Amino acid sequence: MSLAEDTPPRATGFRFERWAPLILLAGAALIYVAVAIGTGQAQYLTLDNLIAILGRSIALGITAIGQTFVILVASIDLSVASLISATAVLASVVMDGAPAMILPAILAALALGALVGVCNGLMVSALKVNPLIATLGMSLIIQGCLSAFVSNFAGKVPVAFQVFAYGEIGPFPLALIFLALMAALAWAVLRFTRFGSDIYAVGGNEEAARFAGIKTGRVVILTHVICSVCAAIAGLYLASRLRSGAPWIGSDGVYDLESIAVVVIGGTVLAGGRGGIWGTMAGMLIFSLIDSVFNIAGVDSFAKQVLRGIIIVAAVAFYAIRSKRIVA
Amino acid sequence: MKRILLATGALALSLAPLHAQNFDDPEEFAKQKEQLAATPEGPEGQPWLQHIGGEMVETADLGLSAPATVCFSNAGVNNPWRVVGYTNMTEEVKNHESIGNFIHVDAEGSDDKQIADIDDLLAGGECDVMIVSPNTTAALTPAVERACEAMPVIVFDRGVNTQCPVTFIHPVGGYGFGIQGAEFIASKLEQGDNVLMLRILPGVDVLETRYSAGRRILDEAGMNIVGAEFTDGDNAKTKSIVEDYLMRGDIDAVWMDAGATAVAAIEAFEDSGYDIPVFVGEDQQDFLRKWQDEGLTAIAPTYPTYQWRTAIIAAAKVIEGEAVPGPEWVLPQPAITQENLDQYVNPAMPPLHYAMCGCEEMENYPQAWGGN
Amino acid sequence: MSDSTARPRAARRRLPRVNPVWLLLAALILAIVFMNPGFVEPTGYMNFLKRAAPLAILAAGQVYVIVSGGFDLSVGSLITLVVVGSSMLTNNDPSATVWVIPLMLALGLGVGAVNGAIVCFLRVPSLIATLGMMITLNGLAFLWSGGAPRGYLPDTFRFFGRELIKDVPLVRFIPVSVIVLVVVVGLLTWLMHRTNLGRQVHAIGDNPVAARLAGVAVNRVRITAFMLSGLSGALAGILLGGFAGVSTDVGTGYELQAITAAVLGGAQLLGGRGSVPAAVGGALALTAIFTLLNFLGLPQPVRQVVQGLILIAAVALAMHRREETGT
Amino acid sequence: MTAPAPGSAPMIEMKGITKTFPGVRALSDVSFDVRAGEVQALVGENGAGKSTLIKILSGVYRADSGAVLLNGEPVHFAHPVESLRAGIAVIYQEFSLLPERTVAQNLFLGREPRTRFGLIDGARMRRETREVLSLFAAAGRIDPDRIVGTLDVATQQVVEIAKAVSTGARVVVMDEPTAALNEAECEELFATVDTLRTRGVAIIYITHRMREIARLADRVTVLKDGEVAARFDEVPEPAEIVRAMVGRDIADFYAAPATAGEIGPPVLTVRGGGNAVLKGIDLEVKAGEIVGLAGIQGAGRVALAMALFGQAPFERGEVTLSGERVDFRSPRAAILGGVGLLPGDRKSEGLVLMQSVRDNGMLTSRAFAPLWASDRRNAHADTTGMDGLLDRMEIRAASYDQDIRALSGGNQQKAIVARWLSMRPKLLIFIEPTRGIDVNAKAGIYHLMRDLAREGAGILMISSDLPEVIGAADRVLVMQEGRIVAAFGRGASEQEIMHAATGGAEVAA
Repeated sequence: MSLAEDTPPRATGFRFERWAPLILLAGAALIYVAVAIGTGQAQYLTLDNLIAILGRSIALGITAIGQTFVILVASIDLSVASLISATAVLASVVMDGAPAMILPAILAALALGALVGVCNGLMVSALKVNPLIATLGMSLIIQGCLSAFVSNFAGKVPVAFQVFAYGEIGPFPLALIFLALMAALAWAVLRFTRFGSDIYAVGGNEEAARFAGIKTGRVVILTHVICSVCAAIAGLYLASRLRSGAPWIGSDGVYDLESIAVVVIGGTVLAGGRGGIWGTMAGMLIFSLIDSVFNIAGVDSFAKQVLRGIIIVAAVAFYAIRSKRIVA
Repeated sequence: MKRILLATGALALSLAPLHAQNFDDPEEFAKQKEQLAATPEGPEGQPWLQHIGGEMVETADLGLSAPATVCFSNAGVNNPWRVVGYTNMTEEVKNHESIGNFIHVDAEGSDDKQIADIDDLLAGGECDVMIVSPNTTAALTPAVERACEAMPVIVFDRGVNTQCPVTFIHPVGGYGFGIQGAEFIASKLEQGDNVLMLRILPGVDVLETRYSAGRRILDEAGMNIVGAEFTDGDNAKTKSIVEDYLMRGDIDAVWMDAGATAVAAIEAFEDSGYDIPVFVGEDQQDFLRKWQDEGLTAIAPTYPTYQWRTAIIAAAKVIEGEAVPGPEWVLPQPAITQENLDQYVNPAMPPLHYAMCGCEEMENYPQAWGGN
Repeated sequence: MSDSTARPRAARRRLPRVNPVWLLLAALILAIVFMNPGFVEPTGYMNFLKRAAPLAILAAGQVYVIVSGGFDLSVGSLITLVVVGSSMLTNNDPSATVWVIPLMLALGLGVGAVNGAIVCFLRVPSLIATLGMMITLNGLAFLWSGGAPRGYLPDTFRFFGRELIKDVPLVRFIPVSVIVLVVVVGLLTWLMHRTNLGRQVHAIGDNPVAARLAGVAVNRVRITAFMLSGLSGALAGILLGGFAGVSTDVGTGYELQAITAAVLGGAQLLGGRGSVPAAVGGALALTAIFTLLNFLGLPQPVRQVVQGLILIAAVALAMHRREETGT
Repeated sequence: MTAPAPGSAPMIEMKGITKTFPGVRALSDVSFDVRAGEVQALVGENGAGKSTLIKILSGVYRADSGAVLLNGEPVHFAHPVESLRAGIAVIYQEFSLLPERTVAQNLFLGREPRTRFGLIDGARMRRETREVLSLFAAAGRIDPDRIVGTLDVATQQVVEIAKAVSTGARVVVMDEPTAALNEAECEELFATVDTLRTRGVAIIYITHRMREIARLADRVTVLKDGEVAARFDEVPEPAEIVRAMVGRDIADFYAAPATAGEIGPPVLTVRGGGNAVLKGIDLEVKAGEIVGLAGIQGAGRVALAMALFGQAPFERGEVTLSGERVDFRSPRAAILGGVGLLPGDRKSEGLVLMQSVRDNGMLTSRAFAPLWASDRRNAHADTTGMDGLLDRMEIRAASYDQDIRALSGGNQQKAIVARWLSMRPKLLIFIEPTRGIDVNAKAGIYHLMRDLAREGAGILMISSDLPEVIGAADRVLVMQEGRIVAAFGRGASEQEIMHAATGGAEVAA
């Protein structure tokens, strides 16, 4: 009889965890509005500006969608930042200004992402290497290989491909719509497919999943492939946005740690099995809003960092403090 | 699998042109060598107002009226050079009544963020003039082009691949920096002497050109280059590298592409019990002071931080409708030598202060720069 | 399940199994000596030890947190803050060292205590808590100095990281930092492997619920582990600042190197198992790898790749051994 | 599904199974069979080879020699999934449910029905879940969309069984299914087993409890030391089974009760104790007596233990320990005050698995010594040190430096008892002290408890095993819905206690 067993079962009504990301998001939005009005800069409350805010973190959002998948199976991926740089460079080099090479470049970038994902997944599931170490090692390897070949902007993105980052449909940037579609797709996969159900099962209780006949190794590998492919897409987006690939864009954006922070702020637990895409999207919006608040309020960039660290911890504490579990 | 092979193939194929990336442009080398020797136009003793050659650009027709709002998209203030520069800038703003409001946005060293920052500034609709210090040249070009459509833009430090800004302010450049240091070494050493070249990191254009110019001159002078190492700008690493080299043999001179770790490199000689060889540093106070205290044979080429003042001055001129040098405003790039060393050493200033700031006469000097 | 009814008082000692990290270290050092015979001279190996000292101390502290089941990502920024803060506080005054160093050690303990408190009381996983701390401390270091530190570190401060004690028999000279290293590692080893604290750190990393129900002051032990890690960060900062002087990004990347070193030394992530001497061995091995690659003249990118491969291989090997022996 | 008559050909037959692990022969030449519609009980001490046999049946292990026949056809399972697909479902002691997912999602884990677009057919899943659950009286009311983690343990157990049934299993293996259940829930489970039996399912039922064998089994197979020690085609007297299991009679299974002279003044008194779970607790435990605490799951027995131990403190009322008012806000405070607690889940709450036997024993004494004190203190081999206590527990281990994970459950339990003895507690709380340990070790624990009581400790024992409560305790208290509702002296019957525990409702069966 464990400690938990003898206490009455939890109520089924209001599940705090489910709503927490929205509460946080509402809080962030409220602060944004308050700061904009408080500093007398109501022009920041227009639709245009809202879209600009949403557009700030598209690369982060795409990466975080992938990161959500691996964290749901209780893994983690620190190699996304290096991979973003690698795929951005690869795509831009393959295109090298030629519109005809756009498709091969996209395929090459996605293939590289898939390859890295398979390697990560195999290390985690077959070699049983702690995912933190496995993907950290992978990150070093990718970054090393990349900087052995490239040390500056390489290749050139043809104008036709810049549409990805700069195109607009009506008032909405194309990339923003793309992100929304990706999020919807990821949500549908998690919600309606057997694979999605397997992901929650593996993250929730790997043993049980295995005994239920789920090929847990394959699920882990596939989630890593998804994560890496998402990073590859983020790399493509950044190549399109910067018109060229540079070997430092991934690490400059700190996409590895920030994507993890976004996912966790969105209510997905590091231990796996609980959370989802909409939380991650809320987390991304919170990040963007905070960034904009800092810009509007004219917060000094060093103070910004201090606040950012505190906000990450506070947001996670907002969920975690209610749990009775001992964490480490 | 096939795709993966294709991709690797594509990557392998594409490597050849990458290596050919040209940071060793003889024409540009010659041009900068000439500019170093040229006599700049403009007021004597105020190099931030001077310019080398170039035409003037009329700005009266831009239709601005004072006071106007100047927005500044900054790549970052993530190293002491940029900190000193940014202080120059904020102090200079106080000298111009025509600048009513100065908005600063910091991209924290990220291209993506700087693009978003510029878009935000444009969407905010408050700016009349924009100053951009691009994080990288290629990535920021589209954003600057969009800004150009809305208002006059001034770019400094690193450039952009477009002619649309009113002017691009920069000192002579990387080749010039490399030339000054290497020529000094060549003049002090014999043929076949050992030179260690220390570099910060690969890939940054201004640093690559410094290295190529330095290497070209040292090679031509018949120096024996024992190694060219990247230090990541990390003092501890620099010291370790130099110690390792000292275990393998003597070093007669050290050439550096930036001076931030110069003192650490000097200490490696001291701590290992060697005499300090001929040194190329930069205009950071700690190096200058070491130089003066130890009586080194040294030179400090500079990449002057006074260009941050120039950017504000240019913005004020644009608002007031005065002509500015453009489309390129090439500033003089003096080196600190034994002759003028005393003039730049100032014990009141912090160790990481850049002496070539052109800020000594400004109102809040030295407190605003952290001096006392 | 043994049915031996013999009174099991006299412990049947298993043959001590050599931790692979020592073999790795020995192989690396042989390779270095082969590449550069000068390494067997005191200047060679003492310089090596001096260089490795900050990382070794950091790894020894990190092991406490890892064994307790967590991570400490904040030590790198803490190093930066210590170096920058010391230069701000001493403000070129040699006599200030007397109070600045204790203050910095207290700062390290304080940062560790806050990390621990966030994990224990706010129940934020340490990965996130110390990530937040890492960002915050980095910001604080910049905020404090305005981006560029305003003071030199006086020679009195730099004594610990830079000076040598000359005329020592046998080895000619000993860097002060090596003495600091030996003392600190000795203390941390004793604390981890010979005291109640060490056993309890292992226990809370292994099974925190059981530890709590057995009366272990889980929070106090966990916070102590984080404080020791913070203290080691401050010490590493003092040594690094002493070795190389002031700069604004001294600590960057040290947190991952410290974790790498601990893992190379066989520490088990998520807790319960780990050894201070082996982590120090891991730190020395890591430094030896860098030194070797330096001697080989390999470019930076290759070093990264090699580091990544060794890291993965070491953990994969450890997992393989663990599965084979079933422990 | 038509139920074949019992007594027909075996559905599962295991012939001459031999399995060797490095250094250990786990099974030698074991033969075993189950027919459709019968319950075959599989009993034996821990380490007798039951789990190994089941793991071979389900494809976790591979036998060195011997054959497994399903309906007379030889089969080879390389993975548990293959046996599952062949219709063999194993319900392990530790649930394999996902607490964050719904009942329906758990039931169809890994084999979700899909629409023609390949997406999960949620409606069908819910419908079929309802159908399967309706087979079980207790579970018919469970909402398929309920999150499993919000269900109580007994209901989770039913979901677990329903999951096995919903796979269409023809053979169901239950490994000590009642370990976590109380009396009333056991009855529900028995009813479920009966349902399965009438549907023609072959059931292998592993248990340590003789009463369940009498209630459920058609046949009994006893394993000892990896061999079949006895086979009964009719269920024999419990004593006969026990004799086959341990190879001899067990005299004095329970220790003698306390005599009047042994019982001293009250150690613990609670007046009006209450918190979120508990209401109006009045309780007294005297020195030298063992008080049993019975009740159904969720009655608040563990909550009471945790309140006394400071883990989930009382919010109302007063507690006195040896005459002093106390108010423990944490286990540490309670331990300092003289309370010890043997947790109910050894693995997750009791043991530090990566440490040695001695370290596990010393965990508590270390926790109250200065942090920097040497960890060797207390370890030496005199009778007051830890080694002396471990000796006294008669722990069977190659060495006290051995990792505790290698010990049997009973020996692990003794090491935890030793942990408390070093603190000389006034009140010791035992939660399910003999769960999952074999008959021999059980007797050892009962005697140990009695010895401790004789030395002057008050003992509160929480157990879901009614015969144990009746046999080992001097007094029995019964809890229901957070209150103590009845008290019995020695010699109370199971019926009386159940009656009180279920609020007067007549126990089914």
